[in-house]
Amino acid sequence: MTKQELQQLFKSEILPENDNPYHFQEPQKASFSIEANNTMCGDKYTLYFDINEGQITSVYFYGIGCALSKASISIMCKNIEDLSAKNIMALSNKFIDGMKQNHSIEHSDKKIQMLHQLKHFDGRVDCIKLGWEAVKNHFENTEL
Amino acid sequence: MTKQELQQLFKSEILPENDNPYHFQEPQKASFSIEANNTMCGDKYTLYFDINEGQITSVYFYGIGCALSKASISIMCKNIEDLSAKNIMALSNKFIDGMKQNHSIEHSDKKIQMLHQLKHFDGRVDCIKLGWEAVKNHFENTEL
Amino acid sequence: MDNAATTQRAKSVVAAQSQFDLYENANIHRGIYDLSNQATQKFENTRTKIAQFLSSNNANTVAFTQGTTASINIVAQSFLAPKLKFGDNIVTTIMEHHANFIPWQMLAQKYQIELRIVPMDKNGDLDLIQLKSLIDRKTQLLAVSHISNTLGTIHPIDEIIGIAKSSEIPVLVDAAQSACHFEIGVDPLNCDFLTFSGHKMFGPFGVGILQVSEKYVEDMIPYNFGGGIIENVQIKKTNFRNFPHNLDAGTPNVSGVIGLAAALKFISEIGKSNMESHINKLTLLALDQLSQVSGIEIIGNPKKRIGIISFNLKNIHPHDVASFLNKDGIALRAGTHCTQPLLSAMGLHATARVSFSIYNNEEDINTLIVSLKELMKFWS
Amino acid sequence: MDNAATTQRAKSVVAAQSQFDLYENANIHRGIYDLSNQATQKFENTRTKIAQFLSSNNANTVAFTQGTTASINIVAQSFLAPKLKFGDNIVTTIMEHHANFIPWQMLAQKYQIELRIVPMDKNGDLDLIQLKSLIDRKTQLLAVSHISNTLGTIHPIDEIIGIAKSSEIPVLVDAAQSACHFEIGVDPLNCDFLTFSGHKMFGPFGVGILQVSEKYVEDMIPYNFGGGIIENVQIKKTNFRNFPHNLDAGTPNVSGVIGLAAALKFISEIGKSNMESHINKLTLLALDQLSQVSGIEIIGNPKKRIGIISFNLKNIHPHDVASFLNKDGIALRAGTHCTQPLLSAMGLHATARVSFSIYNNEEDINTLIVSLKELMKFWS
Ligand SMILES: Cc1ncc(COP(=O)(O)O)c(C=O)c1O
Ligand SMILES: Cc1ncc(COP(=O)(O)O)c(C=O)c1O
Repeated sequence: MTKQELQQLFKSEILPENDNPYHFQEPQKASFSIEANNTMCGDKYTLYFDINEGQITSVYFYGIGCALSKASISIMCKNIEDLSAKNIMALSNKFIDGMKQNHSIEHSDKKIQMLHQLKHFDGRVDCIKLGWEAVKNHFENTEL
Repeated sequence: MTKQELQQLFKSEILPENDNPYHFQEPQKASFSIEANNTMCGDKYTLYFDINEGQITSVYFYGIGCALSKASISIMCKNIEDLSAKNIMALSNKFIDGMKQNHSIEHSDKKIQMLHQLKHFDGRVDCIKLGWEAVKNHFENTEL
Repeated sequence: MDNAATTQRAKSVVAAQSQFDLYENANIHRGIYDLSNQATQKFENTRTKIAQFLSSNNANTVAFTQGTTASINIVAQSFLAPKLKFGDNIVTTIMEHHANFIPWQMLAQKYQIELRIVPMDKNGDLDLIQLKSLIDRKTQLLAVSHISNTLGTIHPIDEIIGIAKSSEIPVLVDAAQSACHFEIGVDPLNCDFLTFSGHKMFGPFGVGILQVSEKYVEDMIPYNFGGGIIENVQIKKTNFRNFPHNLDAGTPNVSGVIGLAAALKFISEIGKSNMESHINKLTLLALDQLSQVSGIEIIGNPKKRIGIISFNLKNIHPHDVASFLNKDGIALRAGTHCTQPLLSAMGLHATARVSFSIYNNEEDINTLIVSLKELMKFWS
Repeated sequence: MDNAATTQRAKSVVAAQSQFDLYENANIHRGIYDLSNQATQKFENTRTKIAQFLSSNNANTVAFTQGTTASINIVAQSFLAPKLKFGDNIVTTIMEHHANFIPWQMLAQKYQIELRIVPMDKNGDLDLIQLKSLIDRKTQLLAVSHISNTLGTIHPIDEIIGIAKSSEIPVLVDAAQSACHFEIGVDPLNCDFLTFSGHKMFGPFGVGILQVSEKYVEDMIPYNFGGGIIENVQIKKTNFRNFPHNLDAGTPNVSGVIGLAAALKFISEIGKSNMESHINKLTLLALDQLSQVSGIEIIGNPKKRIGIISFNLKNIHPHDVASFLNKDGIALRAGTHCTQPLLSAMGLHATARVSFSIYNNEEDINTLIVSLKELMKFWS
């Protein structure tokens, strides 16, 4: 990925998402929360899930981290808000698989697709996967 | 040291000493004994000192080891038998110094002088010094 | 002919390390820039390659250490020590290298538990009947080598592991002498801990492997504390990463690990079974020829052996044997071979030992025999 | 510009190692043949050279380890742990690398003793008044670094050691960041334990030093158990060699040690003070230039500093800074630098860090500044 391509992607996609993240606040109430931390670089987020009658009703997040992890979690929150636990796991698995170097996976969501392009941005795959890994680990081990 | 020189020295000096070591037996009585072990190669000797009115009266040794350590201890026993503790320490210090690669030290005793030649016999300096080091360490720390 | 101690580095190993050191050198795990990232990838790829070498597809069973000795000490401290209770016992054998003996002896002393030692017969074979009777439900570990570094005995490792496994005892296999020419790994052997050293398989000094079975990976606690193993540090409390990363405290020997990968490649290219049969051939020849030297005693006569032969010459101390053979350009080892318990059990103080690797040939054995015969003549 | 993490290997170091690996390779300490004997001599000569580098003529104060982290863990386990009693305390500082923090934290937890932490002021200088008041006669060790790997602070090490020594407290100095350009050693510094890593001074990975003052060498017990540290093994009991040989369990990283010797030679040839003044010049220039970048915050302003500068750019996470600068060919480090306690104390989560070595020049700094300015413009 050249510097120009990178700048282009940041300008048009990452920085806007980073500046106006989706549901970026600590909500007044939440049914449960998940930590997403990468202590190698100091990133620290909390994801807040609210549920009602076994259905997720909202996903918020708050914390500190780089533009990539923040943008990626923002996009994730938007995408999982209406899903069942099972589908969240399926989506996050698919997303994480898609971040492997030689995999190419199609997503209907354009923004998710955009994140995959950034896997060629060396050393940043962990930033992009941070929130997704946390969600995947959580739902693998817990029911809603 | 060439193989021929080495064979020569062994044939004329080391092997005879090794085959007929001086005072090589466990004496019936001894005032004290000193261990001389090199566990890297399995050498194990005990040196037996008898004293009378503050004078060393005899030195015996017994144990297992290579031809070099045995010959060297045999030569040592012969040389220290009439010495005071102080002179034993002086002699062993001088001997050990003489085994350093760039030192050249004169001994009146021909056999001791011969041992020094063998310091160029790679990797065997420890065998030659074994008994001397043990004696030196002992007399450095204990009075007669 | 001292390959049981350390093999020669393969040229490709040295080349891979120099290449890395000069052109790709960077610290791993903590950088974002390209060099660091490439180093991290190379490092983690090696983990995968080692796992494959051990017939496993789980790279997270593989930890990098400084060598066999370090690996075994880590098992002693990070796995076994926290489990030990009064009345427990550890089973090992009389034939072990000090590296697979003293750590257990020290644990036994410290925690006041029993160290049980499987004896051997006069041929140099382990007594499996005794082994069976020494293991009970208070046994916390069986630690055994695959091949004896002094006698060359190939232990019937499957049978041994089977005995322990039938009582669900965790088993550590010291594969320092077998990693080159046998199929090893916690999966193929069905053991729980497997250890070996790079420098005995054409790889670098200062790097070795500890593989842990999936069953016990979660029991492994950190050994050294420092950077690289941390989830989170607070003044009061630190959270650690999981095995194998919790053993990576401090800057790892990245270049050593890369050299190890090159060594594995070197071995695969030649083929383990090719190595084994070459060495087998030399071993048979050497046994035959050595037995014709007058005054020689070959130590042990195990049922199965490979590549390592200990012997003594009548009236000549092994140290002197080694020195004189050195003058003929032959490198063999004399001494206790870090197996004092074994030698004591055989009533010996030291032996001379030859050990073969792929670059030895029949010519070497002929030279050895000629030298030994000459020495016997000279000495008598 | 990430030299605080690891320096580039000197060519002469790689050459010395390759030479040894290809032509002189042999295991040490246990062989009589020429190659082994030469390897042993080289190994022990290096000990003497390291001692000289540390202004000591006692090679027996110098132990080889795998690096700073290993050295510090060894002090924790082989020196300190056996001495600790209820009510004791260990003093360290908030500015330490995890390697010089977590081992003490873990000891404190295990032995239920107190870990006392010297705070710093907002400039990044240690609070010596607090240091004085934290040390008492129950203090078993003061562990402190010479130079902070995050802020570049050069601690007033003489004064700090003086405070501890006036109460006869043993002092450990983590010299990982100062071994290149300062006179160090337990004698010149008057401390008791000194640690550093080869890879931060142009030497190899996987090798480091622990120097112990003569006063405490006899207190050092073995860390790993295995071959090479043995006087005598019996079934019931083992006798060990003395320090430093009692730390040499297993086959040491001979080639790494030889590489380290070459690195010391490389440093002496350039001269420590030449290195220091070169890096000083770059540091002053960099501080001046960096302060002119809009939106930059330089972290800390210690009284004396060298070669390491942490900073943050407004609204840009250090990780992103490092990534974008990488695209301009600049290697800098972003993250917590294994100093989470320090960052927490400053209310930070991460920083970007540049660190200089002798092969950096003014041109590098200019490039850095241009890139940072461009990045600030792009991001806003
Ligand atoms: C001050 C300081 N101490 C300790 C260490 C740890 O050194 P190593 O990773 O070589 O063990 C480092 C390097 O990261 C350091 O900068
Ligand atoms: C069977 C066996 N175990 C353990 C070791 C120790 O290996 P290292 O010195 O590489 O730690 C050796 C080598 O000397 C060995 O032959």
